[in-house]
Amino acid sequence: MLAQQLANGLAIGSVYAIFALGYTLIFSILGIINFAHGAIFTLGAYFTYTLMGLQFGFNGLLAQQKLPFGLPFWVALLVGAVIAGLFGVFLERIIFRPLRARGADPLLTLVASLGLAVAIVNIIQYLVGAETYSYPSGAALPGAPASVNFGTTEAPVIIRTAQLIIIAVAVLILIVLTFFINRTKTGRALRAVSEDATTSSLLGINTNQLIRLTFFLSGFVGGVAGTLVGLNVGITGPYLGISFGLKGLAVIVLGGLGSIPGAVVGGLLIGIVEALVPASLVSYRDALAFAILFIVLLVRPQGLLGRPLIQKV
Amino acid sequence: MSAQSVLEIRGLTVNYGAIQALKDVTITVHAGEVVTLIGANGAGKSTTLRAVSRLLNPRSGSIQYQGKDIARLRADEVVRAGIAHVPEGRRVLARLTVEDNLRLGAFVRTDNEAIEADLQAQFKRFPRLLERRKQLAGTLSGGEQQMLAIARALMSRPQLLLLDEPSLGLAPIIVREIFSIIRDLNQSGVTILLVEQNATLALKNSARGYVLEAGQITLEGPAGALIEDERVRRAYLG
Amino acid sequence: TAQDQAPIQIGVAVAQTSNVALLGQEQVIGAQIAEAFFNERGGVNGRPIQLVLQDTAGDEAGAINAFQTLISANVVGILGPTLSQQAFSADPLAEQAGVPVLAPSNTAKGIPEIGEFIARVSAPVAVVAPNAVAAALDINPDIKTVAVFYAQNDAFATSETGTFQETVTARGLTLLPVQTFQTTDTDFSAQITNVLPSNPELVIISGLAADGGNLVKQLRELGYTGLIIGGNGLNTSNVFPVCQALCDGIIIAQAYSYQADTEINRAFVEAYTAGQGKNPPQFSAQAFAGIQVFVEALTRLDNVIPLETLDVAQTRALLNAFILTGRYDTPLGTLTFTRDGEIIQAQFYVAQIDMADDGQTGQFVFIR
Amino acid sequence: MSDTNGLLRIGSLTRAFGGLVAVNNVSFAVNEGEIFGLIGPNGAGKTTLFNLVTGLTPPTSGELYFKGRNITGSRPHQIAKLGMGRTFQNIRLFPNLTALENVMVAQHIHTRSGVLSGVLGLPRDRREEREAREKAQGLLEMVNLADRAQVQARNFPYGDQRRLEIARALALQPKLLLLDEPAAGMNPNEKAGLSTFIREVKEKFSLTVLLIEHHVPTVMGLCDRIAVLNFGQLIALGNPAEVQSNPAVIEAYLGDES
Amino acid sequence: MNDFINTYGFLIISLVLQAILALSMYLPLMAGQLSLATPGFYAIGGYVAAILSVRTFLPASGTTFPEPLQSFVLWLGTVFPATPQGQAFPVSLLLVEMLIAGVLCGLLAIIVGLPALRLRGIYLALATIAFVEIVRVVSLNLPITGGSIGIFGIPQPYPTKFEFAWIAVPFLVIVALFVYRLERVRVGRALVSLREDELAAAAMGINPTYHKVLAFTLGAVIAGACGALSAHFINTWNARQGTFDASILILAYVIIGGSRTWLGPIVGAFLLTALPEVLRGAADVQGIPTFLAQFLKDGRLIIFGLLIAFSTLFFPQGLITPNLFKRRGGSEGER
Ligand SMILES: Nc1ncnc2c1ncn2[C@@H]1O[C@H](COP(=O)(O)OP(=O)(O)OP(=O)(O)O)[C@@H](O)[C@H]1O
Ligand SMILES: Nc1ncnc2c1ncn2[C@@H]1O[C@H](COP(=O)(O)OP(=O)(O)OP(=O)(O)O)[C@@H](O)[C@H]1O
Ligand SMILES: [Mg+2]
Ligand SMILES: [Mg+2]
Repeated sequence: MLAQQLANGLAIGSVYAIFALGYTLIFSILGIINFAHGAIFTLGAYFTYTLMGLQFGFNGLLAQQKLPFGLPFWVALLVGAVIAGLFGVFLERIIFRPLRARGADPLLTLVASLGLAVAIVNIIQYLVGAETYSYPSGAALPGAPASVNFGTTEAPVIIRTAQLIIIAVAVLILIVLTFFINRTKTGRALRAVSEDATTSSLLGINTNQLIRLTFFLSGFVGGVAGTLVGLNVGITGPYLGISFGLKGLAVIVLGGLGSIPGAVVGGLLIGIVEALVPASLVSYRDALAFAILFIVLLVRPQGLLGRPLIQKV
Repeated sequence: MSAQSVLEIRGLTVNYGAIQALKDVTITVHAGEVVTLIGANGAGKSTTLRAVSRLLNPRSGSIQYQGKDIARLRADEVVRAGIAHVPEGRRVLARLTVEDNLRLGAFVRTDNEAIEADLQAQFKRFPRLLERRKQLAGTLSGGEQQMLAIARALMSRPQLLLLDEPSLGLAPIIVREIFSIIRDLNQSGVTILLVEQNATLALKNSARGYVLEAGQITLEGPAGALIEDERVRRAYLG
Repeated sequence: TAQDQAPIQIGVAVAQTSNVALLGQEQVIGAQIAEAFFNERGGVNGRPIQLVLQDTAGDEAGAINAFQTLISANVVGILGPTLSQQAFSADPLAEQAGVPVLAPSNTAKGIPEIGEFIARVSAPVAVVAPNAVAAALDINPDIKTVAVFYAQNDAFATSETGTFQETVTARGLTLLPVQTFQTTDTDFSAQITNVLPSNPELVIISGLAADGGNLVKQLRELGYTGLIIGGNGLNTSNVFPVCQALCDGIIIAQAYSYQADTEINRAFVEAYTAGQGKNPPQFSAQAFAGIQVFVEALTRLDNVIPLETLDVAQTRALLNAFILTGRYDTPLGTLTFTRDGEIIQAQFYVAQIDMADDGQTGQFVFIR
Repeated sequence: MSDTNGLLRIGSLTRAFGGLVAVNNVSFAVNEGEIFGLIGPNGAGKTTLFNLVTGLTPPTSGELYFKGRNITGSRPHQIAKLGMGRTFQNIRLFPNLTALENVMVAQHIHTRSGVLSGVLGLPRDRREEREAREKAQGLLEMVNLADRAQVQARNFPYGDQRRLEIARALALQPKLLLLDEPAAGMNPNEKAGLSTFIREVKEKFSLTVLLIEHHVPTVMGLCDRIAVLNFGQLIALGNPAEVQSNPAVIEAYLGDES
Repeated sequence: MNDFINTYGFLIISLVLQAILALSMYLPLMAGQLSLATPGFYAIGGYVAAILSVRTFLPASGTTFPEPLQSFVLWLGTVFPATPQGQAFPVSLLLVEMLIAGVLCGLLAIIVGLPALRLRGIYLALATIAFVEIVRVVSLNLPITGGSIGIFGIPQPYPTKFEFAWIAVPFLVIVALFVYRLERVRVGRALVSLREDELAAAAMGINPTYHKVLAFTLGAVIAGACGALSAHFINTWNARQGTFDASILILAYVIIGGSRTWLGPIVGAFLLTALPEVLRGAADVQGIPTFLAQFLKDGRLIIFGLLIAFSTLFFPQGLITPNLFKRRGGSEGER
């Protein structure tokens, strides 16, 4: 039972983690909370759906429309994620860059991203309605069982296949991103930009280009995540990603702002805490998760893996 | 003196909102020279350097570097063209290590082996930085940060170095070290535009100098002559 | 003909945006089919009706704003809002202004009691839900233990689960510890693990389409094989894409059956299927029924006192009286109202979901 | 520690950052009315010592006495309230406030007006507000910034920001004024002016001054006594002449040619 | 005119109430504290009023509390008598509810604020959101708050919504005046100095903890009282009144309006609350092409979102900046 609950926690947490990865990327470079990330995440799921040549429902402008061709799931996922990444770049170009150029308060940027999120969600609804969609069952791994039992038949520890995929992809993204940011020259430049864009430009770093890259990566990761979560729980409507906004924020703050492993650790931890809430308290689950977050922050104000807030006077 | 000019600032005017910080400033720096810019607080020295490295947009005037107009380039393109700027207030990247800061100084270069060699050279120059190699730059003492800022600029192997008060906050021993570095660099062919409060020391180490007052150039000439100039003595040499 | 005169305006205030829009969109479709259908048949004694749509979004303020706008626009009555919680805040305004309101989907306790002008065409859960339990026991008389899940942050699911729990206890079945979730949740493995080891033979879910569908899917994937009853929130084809082939067999009590063999229902189903390519859901049927009640009550009123002779306030007041005293043959079956405005519906149904082999499309098969 | 009865007494103060001991077992006392210099190579621990004294950094071990009271572990605002004002090496003005507001903020502890009475603008509060404003204006005049009282602090050039910081510290009406490299960024002429200024305010407000400065002539000309730190340790303490001729100080700090 | 008030009366009072909430969030922000707790206190305030006026606290037939709680409950029942059918709820009692809600929220704010305000920036924001979430989940679970259905049938002090102006407008005026004055006096300056540089402020003798908790508490009192008023205003109260979404929306009021002066939050709240309704109204304007009218209706939140996003470009410091009032040096030359 405990093993199963831990496995559940891992499964829930991996969804939080994969959502948070792209979220935290932008925060760590630009110091802004990008609420539009949830919307891009949603878009990723819809892009993949569209690219697979599947048909839309009865509401919205695109009712009953579909592409004349259909890509296999994994190809559609990659192409969809690239489009999501480009969409991120587009948002950067029209909103975030001008805001940076005007020296806007980070909170204002946050609010702008909120506006974008509202607009995107409602554009999705305008185009394809609020209906639920899903990828054909078995799209990802044809023939694979719906779940895998890691325990015995008497003491089962079951994880659903869709969630195993999410865990695997989350870990893969984590490894690639960590390597990229910590070990490559571009990664070092990214960290420099996140510290101080003006000074970075004095070192010959084209800050705009790097920020564009960040938005692309974040959008790409978000698009992958959206599709995989869509695979797991269906595309439950235009609010698919937005509904992760609060948990996602909790995850990146708990893990430590700007820390990429922190997003994964934070996600898994919140997932496990939620899973371990005793049955009798299940109706207080969200409150407990946030209470724990509150307490962790009081003990470790910078989050679990966050760098301490140094202040040299 | 007939050497070709590396930097030609002509008629530079800069405004901060309603405040005019520079008015019609014209400065020439020839290849291989050290040129010093002196002036009181708020005279516009830092503003001049910031305009050259394109941290701000001048209202009017031209800035030519090696014969090419750089007034439309981005800041990072200016660095690629061979200009390094040690800004006022150090501006080290606080949450990166000392080593990362230095490596980023060489961001525009691709000759990896030479970069390693230069890194070692900086550590040799500033042993304190070697000791602090893995420390986050933001926790360095003020003077240590200043050393880092200078070393970082050198990592790009600039042809023109803009130094904004490099001796600020440094112990006397290190100040002397900095000026010996300036001489070394200059001998190895780097051109330097220097802003410095320690005017005597700066002028002693330069070929020529400019005096900036309230955003305008009021005096210019060979460094020796400026040191002797009564007005300069009274106003800036104390 | 119907087109010559100024149309009679009926307000429709449902959620066209926000995450309640999924339900609201179905209601709009139902109401619009009714508009076309009755105008085709001559409207109100020759005078056409016209729907005035106002979006309530998902919150109370949105519902109040929509209601205010409609009240000022001089509509004769309002169909709406989508959520019971919105009704509690917006309906009193209509009550005060003397505008008759028909609730198309407010099933919580206490809605008709808000006032004289408030009535509903949506049968309260207490009436509908027990039928599903009875149907499940018909299918499997050996059911002993029952697990109940409900969306705690949804007013509708909360009242529905109460009814389900009472029914289960009343029938002498063992109720496992009740599991709660939020409509925004997507992962239910923790709750499932809490009850699955006790081997329930029946699972009852009160939630909305997306969360409910996911709960069904995850129950099945984690190895549950018994019967599943879905509450009214799952009573929409929108659950099909969520649980796909695993939706198969979900038992859902219905206030409406598209198979009901009445003239009006056949006409409604035909119109709906022509436009939407699928069978109509309950939410659309209820919205249709709401408009139908307005139209027929107006017609009766017009027969007694010609509408041209009445001002808006009089029309509204009289319309309310006529609504409550009428008898309506709607797609939902025959409806009448109590003096409070509570619906008396003659017939209820139970359906089971039958998914096609591709796992993408499905239908509700009526078993009672 | 027992023999001196200084205004500020520092007893075996130590502060470590991880493995690095930035201030190592330092003890000395600053007497009332003196101008006390603190010098040493970059990274010797001078600023850290300031932060320890003003409560911004808690010590690893050791004790602090101010006006005879043990202030070890007191919070910065409590220490400020006891009469200690400071400036910062990396200027820390309130960048979006005007020069005048910057100075007025520092009068907080000398004014009374509470939330309600202040908001209501009772006569007493109005008077207090007016007096605070006048006093702030006076301080700005002293540092020659009165004409730019309404300019936001971030728009001042470096040197002026330093002067504004001093004015702000003076508004606390401190007994002890700590200045961290006040002359940095000034030309020799301005430095000389600053020395004069420090002496004047010291007399005028009967201050004790503790000062970090790298500009040797300024320090030597201004200070009554000087302590020298190197690698966190106190290596010399005495009057300027003594310190200047101390071989250890020459070796570590001054260099041979001075 | 009457028509206008009938249609927009509710909206106008909503603007006023939202502006009050915006100011409640602005207060801690003045001291540099990004607290999003306002909806939590707002929700609590609303429950206080709902519970007292609907008398949900009165034990349902038969249930008794142990003494002395029982006497207290009975006493409370006499203070808040049942409102007879068709009669208005006494305004004096409404004011008492607002007072109780304010005091209660203030006390709670001190308890929550003392530990939470040690956090900074986004970390504090999240801790306060945690508070909002906890309030939400707890109120979903308690019987006295009515679970997810909440409390409905809250008695009305006025026959029409617009008449709530008698309380809401003076309330806003008082709060606005308070904040306006606060910005100009000693305590307000201390708050602002904390926003500018907490360490430097502490070194100038300003007690950071005290002032942060003070600003947070003042905000909570205002939000609580506003909640009490709102509960009557919207007839019903439930757990969806105080949510993360509300936190973000109120933050948007403050930031879009301008977070450096008292007028900004008010203007922001007015604009953002009115905008969706204005768009709703625009769709009904005679003579605009039907496709546009249709889009204004269906796509009004698209327009709303885009307007929020793009307005930030034109007003990077918010709509209202202190510079609108006084002339200060700008920095246009900086890139
Ligand atoms: N960001 C800014 N906004 C407005 N005014 C500014 C800004 N930066 C500088 N100024 C003004 O421009 C003028 C020139 O400033 P600058 O920093 O170039 O002087 P400086 O000669 O470098 O002085 P210092 O020796 O103190 O560094 C000053 O009057 C200053 O007030
Ligand atoms: N927060 C910190 N974390 C780690 N090391 C620190 C921290 N603060 C200071 N140090 C280290 O402590 C030493 C002393 O620093 P401090 O700032 O006190 O030097 P200083 O004497 O003021 O030097 P300068 O004259 O250059 O300002 C330095 O080597 C610095 O790197
Ligand atoms: Mg300068
Ligand atoms: Mg120092």
